[in-house]
Amino acid sequence: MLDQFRDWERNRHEYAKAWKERTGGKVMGYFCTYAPEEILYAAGVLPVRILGSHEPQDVTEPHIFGMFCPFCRDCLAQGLKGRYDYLDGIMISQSCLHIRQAFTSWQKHVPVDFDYYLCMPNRVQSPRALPYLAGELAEFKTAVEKWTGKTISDTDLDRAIEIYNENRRLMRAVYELRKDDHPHLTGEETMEMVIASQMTDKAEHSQQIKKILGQLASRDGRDPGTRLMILGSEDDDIEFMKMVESCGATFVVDDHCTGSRYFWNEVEPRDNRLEAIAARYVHRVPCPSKDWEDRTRIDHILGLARDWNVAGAIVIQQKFCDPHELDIPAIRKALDQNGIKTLFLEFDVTVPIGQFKVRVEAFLEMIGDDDLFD
Amino acid sequence: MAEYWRWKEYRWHDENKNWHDATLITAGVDVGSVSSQAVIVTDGELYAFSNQRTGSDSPESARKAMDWALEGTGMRLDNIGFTVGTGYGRVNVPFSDKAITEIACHARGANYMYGPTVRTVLDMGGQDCKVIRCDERGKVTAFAMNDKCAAGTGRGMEVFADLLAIPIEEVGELSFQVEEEPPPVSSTCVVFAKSEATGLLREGWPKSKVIAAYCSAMAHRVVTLLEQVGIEEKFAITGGIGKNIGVVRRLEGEIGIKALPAKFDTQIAGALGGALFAQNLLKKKLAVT
Amino acid sequence: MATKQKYETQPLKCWGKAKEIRETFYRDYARAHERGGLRWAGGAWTFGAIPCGLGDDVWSITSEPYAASIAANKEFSMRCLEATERAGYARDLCSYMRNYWGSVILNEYLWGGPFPRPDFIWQDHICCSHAKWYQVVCDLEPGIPQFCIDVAVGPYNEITENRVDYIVGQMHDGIAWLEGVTGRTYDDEKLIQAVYNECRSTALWAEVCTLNKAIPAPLEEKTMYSLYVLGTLMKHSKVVADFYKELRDEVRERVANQIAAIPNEQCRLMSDTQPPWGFLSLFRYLQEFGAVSIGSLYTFGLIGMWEVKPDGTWGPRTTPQEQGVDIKNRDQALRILADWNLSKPEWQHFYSPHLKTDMMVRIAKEWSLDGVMLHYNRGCEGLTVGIAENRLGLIEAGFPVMTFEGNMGDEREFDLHKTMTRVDAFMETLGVKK
Amino acid sequence: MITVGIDMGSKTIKVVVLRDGEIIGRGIELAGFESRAAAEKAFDTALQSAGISKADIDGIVATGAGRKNAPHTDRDITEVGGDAKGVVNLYPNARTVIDVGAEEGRAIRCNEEGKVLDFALNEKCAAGAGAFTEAMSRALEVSVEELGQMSLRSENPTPMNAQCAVFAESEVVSLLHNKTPKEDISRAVHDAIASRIVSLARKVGFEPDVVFIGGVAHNAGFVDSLERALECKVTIPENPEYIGAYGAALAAAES
Repeated sequence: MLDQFRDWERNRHEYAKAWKERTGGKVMGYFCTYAPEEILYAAGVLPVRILGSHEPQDVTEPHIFGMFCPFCRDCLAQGLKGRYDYLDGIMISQSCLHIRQAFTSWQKHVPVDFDYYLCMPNRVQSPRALPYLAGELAEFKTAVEKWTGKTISDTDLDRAIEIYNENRRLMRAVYELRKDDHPHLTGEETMEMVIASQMTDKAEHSQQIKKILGQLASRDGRDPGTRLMILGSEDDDIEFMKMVESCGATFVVDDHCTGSRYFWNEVEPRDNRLEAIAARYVHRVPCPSKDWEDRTRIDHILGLARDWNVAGAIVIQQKFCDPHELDIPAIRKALDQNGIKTLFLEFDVTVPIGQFKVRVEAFLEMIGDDDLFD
Repeated sequence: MAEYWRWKEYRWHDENKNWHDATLITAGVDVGSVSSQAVIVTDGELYAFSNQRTGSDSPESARKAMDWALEGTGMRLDNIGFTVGTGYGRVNVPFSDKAITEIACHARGANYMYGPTVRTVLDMGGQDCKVIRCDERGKVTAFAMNDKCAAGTGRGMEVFADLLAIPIEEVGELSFQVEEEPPPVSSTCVVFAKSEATGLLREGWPKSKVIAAYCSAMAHRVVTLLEQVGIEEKFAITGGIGKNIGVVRRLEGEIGIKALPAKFDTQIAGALGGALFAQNLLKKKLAVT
Repeated sequence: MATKQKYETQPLKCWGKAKEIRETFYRDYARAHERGGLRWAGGAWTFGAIPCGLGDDVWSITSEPYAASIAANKEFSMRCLEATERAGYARDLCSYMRNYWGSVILNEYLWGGPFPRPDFIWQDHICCSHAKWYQVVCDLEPGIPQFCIDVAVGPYNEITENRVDYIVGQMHDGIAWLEGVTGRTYDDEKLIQAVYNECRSTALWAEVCTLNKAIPAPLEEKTMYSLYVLGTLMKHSKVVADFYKELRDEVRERVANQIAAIPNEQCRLMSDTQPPWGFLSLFRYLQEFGAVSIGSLYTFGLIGMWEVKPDGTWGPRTTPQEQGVDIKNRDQALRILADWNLSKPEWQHFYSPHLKTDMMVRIAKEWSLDGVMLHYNRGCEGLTVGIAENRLGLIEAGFPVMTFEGNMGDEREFDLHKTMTRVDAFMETLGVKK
Repeated sequence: MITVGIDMGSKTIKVVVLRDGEIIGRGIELAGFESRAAAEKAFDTALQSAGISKADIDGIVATGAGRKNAPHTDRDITEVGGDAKGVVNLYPNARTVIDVGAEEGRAIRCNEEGKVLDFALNEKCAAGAGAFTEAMSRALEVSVEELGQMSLRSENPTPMNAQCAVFAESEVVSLLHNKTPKEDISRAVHDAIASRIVSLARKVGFEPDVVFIGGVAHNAGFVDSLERALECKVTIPENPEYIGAYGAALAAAES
């Protein structure tokens, strides 16, 4: 039923190439989920998120110093290996320094005919952020129009916004099915759905969700065992999800930029469409690199944990991801104070399933039932 | 080449006990990265155990450990009602009825070995180092393990024993044969500490002094992990390093807490915990049928 | 390679004064309350000129230089780092931050006594860690009001009205906020003076660095560290501006009289990023080869403000006062301050390593360098970002590059012996003999 | 002219005797804790095998990690310089040298005169392949030689992350417990270290011919992994562990 998403996720490059064939449109690779995809989509461009491949590689050493996160190096490796040779453009919406390096090295060593650095504000909590971003989006829109030779009308933007919002609503509807005592899909399946949405035409992706939503709702959920939440930095490590969900646990919700953080918020209509889009990105569930001076993400996470009835949380982080490292002690404390135990794991390009399995099983034994005791 | 880093292999069983009188006979087998232990428990009491090296074939290691524990007891494998496998090879114990992690088993084992007052257990094994907090039943309430860097694991001490050609059992004692405590080696990274040690020896340091420097470096490294989880008394140390007073004493010195004295070989804690879990599981099984 | 020649060397006359200014800075901060004043904490990059409008009895501590001083004290630094690790913070985070937090957690001030808790935090967000640095400080010392300005508006050569407005807007909000948390009325005149001072001191520092184009170099980087640091403490103060003038005059003298930093200069290098502060002896080791590090984009461009002169070379940026600009009001002062800081060379690499490479190649050419020594600094994500691309760019431009890994503030991540072996090999490749 | 090169490696000490560029004597010793004494021994062995006495020697140059406390030497050059000189003398077309020893791994790019253009050495937490493979072979209970052979027989290699030698060792143990064939594990081990070394090679921008020297060059499995990762063949001299000493002896002949 969910095979289509897995297929898109696994054959992302084939999908994008076929899309180009079919539509003759341009494909834009973007780094970081702060990219205002609506504007690209309105111009008839297919935005695809650049992700890694989880294979050990030796090509990025000359370009990125080893103390930066394995994810940004894995992403760049894909470019250097020519796996994204079909891209017409690349863009980044300013967030952390790590992923920025993948972008700037790509700019120089894997040139494309259009690259764009969007100055997304970091201080999203300042009232100055919204007008500022609206201004930057206006510049971006002009640049995209120049590149594609297509003027982007308000109607185009409205259409794009609606298609994106619908996709967001549908994915949240799917997440709702995980609240059930017998979640209707696993964390692994969900991850494939969300990641697929980052690399396919949203309209097509939404079609697929609509097709299966009914069946999903009516299919018997599984006995979840321990209800887990997974949260932290970028995470598309399906092998890990599989491993954990084979140990008598089920991920019922997440907070990742490859998960709920990506689509949680919708664009709310405003007369100035760019302002409406800007507001969405300024007010969305933030990446820790933008969550200051207050830590607004903690309440959101506690809310998810409560609403999805979570028994424990696995907190993961890409090795060397400073923004997350700077939040994790506070998040773990907050979860702990709310009676939710946490297990912390540091992710690399490949995760050592052996050592992680021990930690995960011990964690599940710890929060699990007292079967072993009198 | 002599393997100084290996712990001596041996077995024990309670001569004064007749296992035939026992109603519940269970076992735990801990297939670790370096050594394997089998423990037999009769009616909740330790009856027999064995401790030997792990081969690269874990089912084989498990079988050998079990056979050796049974040796001379007249007991046979099929007299054992329930067996729990634990350790790295927990899923490869052919005759086990359930696999449980070494973390849960060490807490449970420590609870029996040191009494129900144990709240913090430090297990320094071959390739990882665990800090476990537990309640009065020996149930884990929190734990932490060393990160991707293996510094501060038992392995480092083994490399040292080999490098200096000193049996691992003697390392601890030797580390105190110094006029004054040397500064700790700067690197607990096994590979770098090795070259650092070689350097010191080339400078003419006596072996005892080098070991002292390494023991305190290791103790220090482990204390950082301990303090992350928080040390609540009573405190106990299990695993191979628990037998290395060179590390244990220095560690106690740093945290200002004495570790409880071990009633048995600290290396069997995991297998013992497994055997005790097996008791509960057996009871429940019998209750059902 | 230049044949060995002996140059005359002399200690800097103004050395003692630099030391004194530094000591006074840390003492003033600690004693602020005794004198009925206020104290605030923030990064060395923050818009320190702005709090000056609160009065003359307001003293600050800048977190990076303070942490660097801790790092130079290995014993205390190790206690700080471990205190931070025990509190559960990752070991690979910014080592300045970890030293600073440690000092807070242990409640020990490097210069004696308990850590003086700031009345407010006035920060700017240059890298991923800068705002969150103080977010954690507020976890550790709850209740300290914090204001942090986001400066991430792209490289100076792409600056737009919209981008400046974003920063100036935050500055206006910040002043209102400062009045709120301190209960004081803000004095624009003091702000204007501070802006003048900042432009003067940072242009003067650039001029000092420009003088190092001379052969033999009048200054070597190890010395420059102790001088540029004053700018990181209070670039907006008259004291520092005046000191840099005095320094500029003395260095001019040295150039005129061929007074060298090292007696046997035969190889000119530059470094990059903060050095491992506990191991500055590395620079002394270079001198055994007659190699002088004339500075780095870090020592030149973190405090120095630059511009391209009519002859196409790099020199100190012309100050508003030199241009005859007369600052009349708050908004004008803030706009000038924002524009001035956005041109900071050490800011551009946050958006593109290639911009930094261009500046480094320029230095390598104009300062007549034989090679470059890049510190792959595990302690600072912000300044090492893109450093591997800088290496490629410099090699492309024909300058030999040596890299070494280390950490500016965590001695456990630096190996002096291994690094010296690397220097040996590098000198061999440059054909330089002791 | 007779010159001698002494390579004071971290694990072994090698000595080479040259007569007019021809190798006429060799000696090797484990460095142990008395590296200077060991060097003396290797030195004597080399002189004996060459059938010369110390008086016949025109110059002695040391290289290697411990070069500062080598006996008898007039001067010393770094491993980097020694490797390049030795290799280019044997193979004029060599432009890249990869040297993997017990604790160090390095890549060097040089020109036709053997002048070093760029070099990269492993950093902390990137321990040399030597120590690494030894640890792994112990975990797998096979000799390093067998380890190399086994990896050639691997059918489906599993990727492995080789940050820390010891942590990788426990990864190996878990793989064993998961019934992964030893062949595939040893292949994973060699691929892992090879990729670290190739990272260094890419950093200096390697060009053919690539010459692979150092003790680990004897390990067929590693060589295979290295060539796959480099996507090119490597040349291996007859006595790869002696090249550093050979380079030093050549340097002695120059001065």
